[in-house]
Amino acid sequence: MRSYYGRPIIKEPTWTWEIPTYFFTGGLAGASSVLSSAARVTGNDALARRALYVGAVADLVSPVLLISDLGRPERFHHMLRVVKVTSPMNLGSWVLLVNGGATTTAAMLQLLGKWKPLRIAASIVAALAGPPLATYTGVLVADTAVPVWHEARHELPWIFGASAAASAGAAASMFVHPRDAGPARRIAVAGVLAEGALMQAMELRLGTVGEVYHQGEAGKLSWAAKGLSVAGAALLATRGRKSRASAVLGGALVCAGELCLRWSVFKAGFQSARDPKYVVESQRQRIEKDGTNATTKPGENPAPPGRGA
Amino acid sequence: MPSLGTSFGRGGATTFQQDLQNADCIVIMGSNMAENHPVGFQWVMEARERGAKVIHVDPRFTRTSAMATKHVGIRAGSDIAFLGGVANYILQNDLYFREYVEKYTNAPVIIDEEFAGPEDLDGLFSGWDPEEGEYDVQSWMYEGMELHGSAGQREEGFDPTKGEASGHGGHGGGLHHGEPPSEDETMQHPRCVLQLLKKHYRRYTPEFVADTCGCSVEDFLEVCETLVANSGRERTSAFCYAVGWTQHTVGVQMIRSAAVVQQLLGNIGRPGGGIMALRGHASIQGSTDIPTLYNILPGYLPMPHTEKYGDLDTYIDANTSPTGWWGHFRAYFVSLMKAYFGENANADNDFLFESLPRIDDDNSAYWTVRQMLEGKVRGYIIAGENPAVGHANGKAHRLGLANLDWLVVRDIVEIESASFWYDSPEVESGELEAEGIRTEIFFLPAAAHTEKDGSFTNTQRLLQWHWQAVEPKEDCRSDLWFYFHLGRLIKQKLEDSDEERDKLIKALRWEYPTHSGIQEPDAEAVLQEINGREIESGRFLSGYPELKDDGSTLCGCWIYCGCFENGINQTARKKPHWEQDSHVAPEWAWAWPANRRIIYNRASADPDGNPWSERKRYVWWDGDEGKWTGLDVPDFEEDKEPGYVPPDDAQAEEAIAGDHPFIMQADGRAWLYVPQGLEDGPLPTHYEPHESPFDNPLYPQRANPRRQQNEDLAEDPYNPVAGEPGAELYPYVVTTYRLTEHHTAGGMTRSVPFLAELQPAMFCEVHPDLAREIGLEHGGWATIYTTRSAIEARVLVTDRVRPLTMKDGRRVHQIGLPYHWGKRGLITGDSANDLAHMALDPNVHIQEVKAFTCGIRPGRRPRGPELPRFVTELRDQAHSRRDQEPRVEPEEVRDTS
Amino acid sequence: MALSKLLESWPALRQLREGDPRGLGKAVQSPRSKGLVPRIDEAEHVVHSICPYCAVGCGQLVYVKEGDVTHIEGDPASPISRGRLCPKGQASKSFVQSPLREYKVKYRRPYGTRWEELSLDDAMDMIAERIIRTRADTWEWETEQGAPANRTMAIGNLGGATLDNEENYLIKKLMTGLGIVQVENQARI
Amino acid sequence: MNVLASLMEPAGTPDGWEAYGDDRKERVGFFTDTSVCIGCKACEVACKEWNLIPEDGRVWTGESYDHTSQLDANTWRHVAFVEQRKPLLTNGDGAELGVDTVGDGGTGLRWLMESDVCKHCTHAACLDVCPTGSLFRTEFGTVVVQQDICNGCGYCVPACPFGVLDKRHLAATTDPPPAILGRKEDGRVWKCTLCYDRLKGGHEPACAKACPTKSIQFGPLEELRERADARLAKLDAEGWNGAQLYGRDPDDGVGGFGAFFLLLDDPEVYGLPPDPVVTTRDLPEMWTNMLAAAGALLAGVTALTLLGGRR
Repeated sequence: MRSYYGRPIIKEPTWTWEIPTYFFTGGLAGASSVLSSAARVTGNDALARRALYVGAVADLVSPVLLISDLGRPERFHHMLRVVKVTSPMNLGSWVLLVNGGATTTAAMLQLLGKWKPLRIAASIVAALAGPPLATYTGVLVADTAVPVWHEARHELPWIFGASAAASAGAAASMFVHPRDAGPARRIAVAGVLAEGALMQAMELRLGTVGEVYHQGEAGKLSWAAKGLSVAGAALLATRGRKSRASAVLGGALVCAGELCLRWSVFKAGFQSARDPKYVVESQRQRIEKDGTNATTKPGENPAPPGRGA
Repeated sequence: MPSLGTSFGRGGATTFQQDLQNADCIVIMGSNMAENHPVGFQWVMEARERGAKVIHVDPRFTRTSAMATKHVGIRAGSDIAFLGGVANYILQNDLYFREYVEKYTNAPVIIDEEFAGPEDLDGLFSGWDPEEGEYDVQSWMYEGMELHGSAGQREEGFDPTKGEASGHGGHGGGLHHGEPPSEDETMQHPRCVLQLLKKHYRRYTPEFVADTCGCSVEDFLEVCETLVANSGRERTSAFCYAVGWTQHTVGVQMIRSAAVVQQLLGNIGRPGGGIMALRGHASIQGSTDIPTLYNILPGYLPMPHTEKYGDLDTYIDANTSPTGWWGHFRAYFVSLMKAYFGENANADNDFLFESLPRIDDDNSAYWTVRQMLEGKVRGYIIAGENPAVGHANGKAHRLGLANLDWLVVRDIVEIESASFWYDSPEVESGELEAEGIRTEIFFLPAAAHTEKDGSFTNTQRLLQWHWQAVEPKEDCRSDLWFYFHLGRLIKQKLEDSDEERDKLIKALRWEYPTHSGIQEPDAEAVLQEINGREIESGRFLSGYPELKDDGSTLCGCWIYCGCFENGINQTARKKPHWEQDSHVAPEWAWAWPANRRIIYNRASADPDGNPWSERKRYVWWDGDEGKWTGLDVPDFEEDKEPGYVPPDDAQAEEAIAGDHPFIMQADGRAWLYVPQGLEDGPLPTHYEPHESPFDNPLYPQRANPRRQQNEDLAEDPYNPVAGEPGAELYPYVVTTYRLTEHHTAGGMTRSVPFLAELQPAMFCEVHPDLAREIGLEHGGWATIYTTRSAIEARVLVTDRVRPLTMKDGRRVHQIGLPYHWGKRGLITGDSANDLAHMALDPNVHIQEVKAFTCGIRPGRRPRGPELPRFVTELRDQAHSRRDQEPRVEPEEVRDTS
Repeated sequence: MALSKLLESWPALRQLREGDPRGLGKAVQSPRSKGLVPRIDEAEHVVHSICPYCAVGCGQLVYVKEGDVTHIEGDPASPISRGRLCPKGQASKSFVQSPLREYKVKYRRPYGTRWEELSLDDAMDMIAERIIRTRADTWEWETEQGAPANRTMAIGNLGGATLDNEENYLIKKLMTGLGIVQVENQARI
Repeated sequence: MNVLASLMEPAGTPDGWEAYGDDRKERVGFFTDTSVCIGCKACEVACKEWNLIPEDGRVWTGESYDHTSQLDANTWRHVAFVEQRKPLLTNGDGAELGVDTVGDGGTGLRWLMESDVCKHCTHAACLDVCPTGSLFRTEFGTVVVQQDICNGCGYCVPACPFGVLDKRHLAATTDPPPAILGRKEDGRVWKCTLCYDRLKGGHEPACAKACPTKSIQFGPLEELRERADARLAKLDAEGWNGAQLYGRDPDDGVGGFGAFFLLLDDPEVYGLPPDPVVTTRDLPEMWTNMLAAAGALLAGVTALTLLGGRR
């Protein structure tokens, strides 16, 4: 494969540890607010309350992480300068604002035990803003030139959604007594299974581009992700109902697994950007396939100059 | 340059950069124009876009080669063989521009029967004096031509002008008053120049060229055919060269070779033709015109010599050519003395001629270094130059500086020549230590070009004024300020001295108006003095024809006379090119002489004065108006008819016929053959570089017999050469050069962040085969060594420096070394010049850094005391091997005089 | 009132009001970007100069503000360079404002181990004294062979190719007047 | 998401440019013709001098004469150097004429030089994804980072298919961050502005003005495209080896470059992507997909909570 002294063609992201961590907390927050409201409907107040608190905490941590990753933190509010449908990060900020605002309000009122109607309203808003919050980060990374991310645009939101559900369920089953935590455990297990399947589907589609998931840090992390989440899910499924300790341990394992998953996706992007081969090969394949490219050879007639100037 | 001076009459580029766009073929040789003159190179690209052939003949494949339509790689230092081959191709196939050659060159002139060339004398010209190691040029003369001054005077030591003095024509290269040289218009006479050339170059066959230069016969022939196909009435070809030719022990003769080829092809004085000398410094042409050189005074007037020109009249007579513009030598000299000494110089005291200091044969920079090493020099002033890095054999220079009583260094940053006492390779190796160095050093910060008014003379003889933009800060001062106030102080201190030796300095006219808080002298006032005035009226002179020899005019540099015509600073003219009619743009700044942009441009018309062709119209005779006219200022008396035939008693320019365009020459013609003015022969002939792995394929005489060497100087040892045992220790050819991103010794670029980052480290360029042979690793380090020193450099393995295959399939590797680095600056590195020797060209005393030999091995160089030990051990080994069976240099034994 | 101003300036609203719904252009342009003025248009004066590096002789325009060079670029009027410059010429401003540039006289006494400070006036006076003394001590009326010499061979001057013609003229004139013949420059090198 | 689709402008028209209405200026750009590039790097220096960009490290790479290596926050023009054992010219019937035939038989040798720069895409990913509106489309149709707005989120960095943008990790030269946060580095993203300030003053960009051989040509994009087509035809007729235009066609993945090139080999040889695509081209699809996933999450979690017991 030809390249310029093997130098990368695209830049690696400048994002640091806060971002993958936020992918986790954001997902946790989003899914938790759904879980909380759903539990409320079934009258499982213990689960609802704890899920609400988990979501609130995650919602409070998230912006802190995001802001500390900025090159110019004092300008975080510039995120709300505009509303850009073309910018997942911009819309994400708005969603985080809504969900975070709603969840924390609800949690506050829950603690104080005041203004029930308002609390309910807030919870509903949170429940509706939750799923987008949990899944938009998939679009955020897919909407880049990084081959392993962009080519996975179909699966990533689903994977992140499933992962979010799993982590929300797992977190809840850690803090809720097993007798009230049935839904949480089911969600955790289902989430882990779904995400496993989706990951396979993604790698299948990615082909060579996806090989970074088996190399370097991304490789290690994705193995850790699988190992931890499956082990945790298994533990929750088998002993989570009886033993509180197993529930806590299982939940912790799943959460750790989900965190690793976000990290492996994150790292995979860096490795994919670093090696020009992924950019060139994926594009050369596309050129083979649909004949489009950016060059005009002698004899070819490009569109007349009139256009686009 | 004497080469251009003796060939055509003036020591400057014959054309101007913008005119290159009109060339049909451009040969770039001894120059890496795209890298070292990128903005001038735009005109070569213009030509290429118009379909011109661009040929680059160079040892390396450079950014110039990358733009050329043809690159031919030759062995460094073999240029005369290549161009001799071209001349031979033209002559053998009768492809020269007959009409031009016959009328405008000295091809028909018959040469003294005493003359014999290298073909007859095993590589020497007639007149060789083995004791003196120089030539008696009598036998080189035109038949019937006599050197100026009587034989008697010659016994007193009179010699024809040489070196820089002839940089501006042969001066005394004169004829009997009015008498034409004996000629054979048919150019058949066996002793006429054309036939001598034929004979001289007979053996320079395509095969010889291929064997000697390492190129292929096909490539060589392609160059010949392209050149010939693009010369003649309808088409013209140009040559561009730079120090890739100058910096050899045969540098002047390399340039001469191009002069020969261009004359044969009829390309001088015509649009799209000429020889473009590409100078490397903002005012390097200016510093030769208004010299800071030991052997000439402004306008190429020779400095008085200890052994020659006893009194004023002898001096004037020796330098006055009865014919041509050198006929007015007295006027030029007297006007200079009036500019220097005002009323103190007058006819009664011979204009103080006898009080002027006098020079020896060689008082050049390298000679001075020897004097320093011998402790004969006490004080040295350096202004805007960095010998510790920029001169060949840097170590010798640094040791020399360390042996002075006092040293003044003026520069923008603290350069190596100021810091050598605590920060030099010798300090690192322990050969020098501050406590032991006597030299008292004054470092004076200089002002930059934006902080002073003044004029630069660029590579095309163009004087361009730059205005001051801001005041220099703190102690920064212009050199104008420094030398003016230094002179003022000294004169002040010597005011009351009645010492005989102080008479001249007291007589010096030294009043210039000053301005601003720092008392900056008015640069325009100095330029006015250079331009000259009529003393009586104070009127500014309009040109050198106005100069008088009776002391009634003053002029600081006769060739610059007219640059302040009508009291207007002509050099400061900035009329945009789009407001001017032609690419000549005569109203932008001012070119010497007389604002002519292509000189000898009378040659752009045929003998009858009509353009050679419509396509190559430039200057022509307008019969109705009765004057010369065209795009440029005619380089000819405006009203001298093409048919003008000088009367027998004609003097000076009057003696130049109407169809002889080279008005500075005694015979009005370009010199294919140079009867006088050069130290090492009337014709260029191939010699090997001072240090070369090869014998001379033509004759026993290996290298230039006249080259200057320092055999007796311990600080300047030489590598054994071809045929000598020990040569195998230094088997590679090395050539040094510049990169676009840096300037000369780096003093002006290593201190600039944006340039430092573009080429951040010293490196060497080697071919993959050489790297494989000796285990050099790309990106790793290499140590390059000679008998002088050893340096280290990063290794850049590249196809761009190819090994060449010579005679008998012998392969030679060449190594490329940029020479920008030193101990100071944002980026530092070893200096390539530390490897070079101080053997010089005899005409201009220029060092040979474009071709010498070296050894190379992987890894970094030894550190500390290990470094000199490493170098000496190898050297002693090499020299002891050599001394067992030393090579006998023929020039030492043969006597052909 | 101030609040409504703030709102009006809020790009999110401008997106709708200024027909830039996606907020890609006009709506998000900051006041600073809108009012941008090129540095060269703010210069107090522009000076015609010539590049100090090689001998091509490119024209330069030097832009000055508050006594400092704010920018240097090519002079389009020059028939030689047509406003173009190479990397060196283009870096001229960084050259005249180099971080390594020296602004003070430095003095190193014989056998000294460090630079010392010295006033420019003292330096000039000391140099003049050195020249006068050296000249007196080493003056040659004649060569050993008895030929006229009128000179000192103990002082040399190096440099000129990077200097102005006027400067070279004064150097040669002064040195000749002083009987100093070892005057050389880069033209040889 | 058809809302978004409907907002998409016709191919070839720069996103966000229409809004300027009458304030809109003729779209300008660069045509970089590598067939006349002498690799002098005047463009790199001119750019740094004008835009007051900090020095970018002094690393000797051994990669021919390129020690700048890439475009980044501190290098907005980068000259690539490629040494090839390949002739510069080929004649009609495909036979090769090496410009250089040095030494042994001599395979042709050529030295390609190319001055790279931000492409100022017609559909620019950096512009689309910027969450603050710091990146914006100017009245000249160019894409610029507004330094008073950028908060260094870094989203544009991986979004650019050419790897042009990068965060500056050196100390801030203009409006430095408040001391309280104790940050040393600039932290903002920088790239070529096509000399926005100079354009406003009616001056051509610094690099184009400096270029000794006019390898970098500045002008109205339409005109440049015509010039480029003619140039390509000429080089083809002269038998130049591998001559091709890159980014000239409005129908490519980014709707054509505002700064396009004439190359003498495939893009990847110069470190350029052969088929760059603006990532947001797939955004509508991605949004739809995400909403589906979000819905599934909502449904899934709710279902698993409602169905099945509390234990």
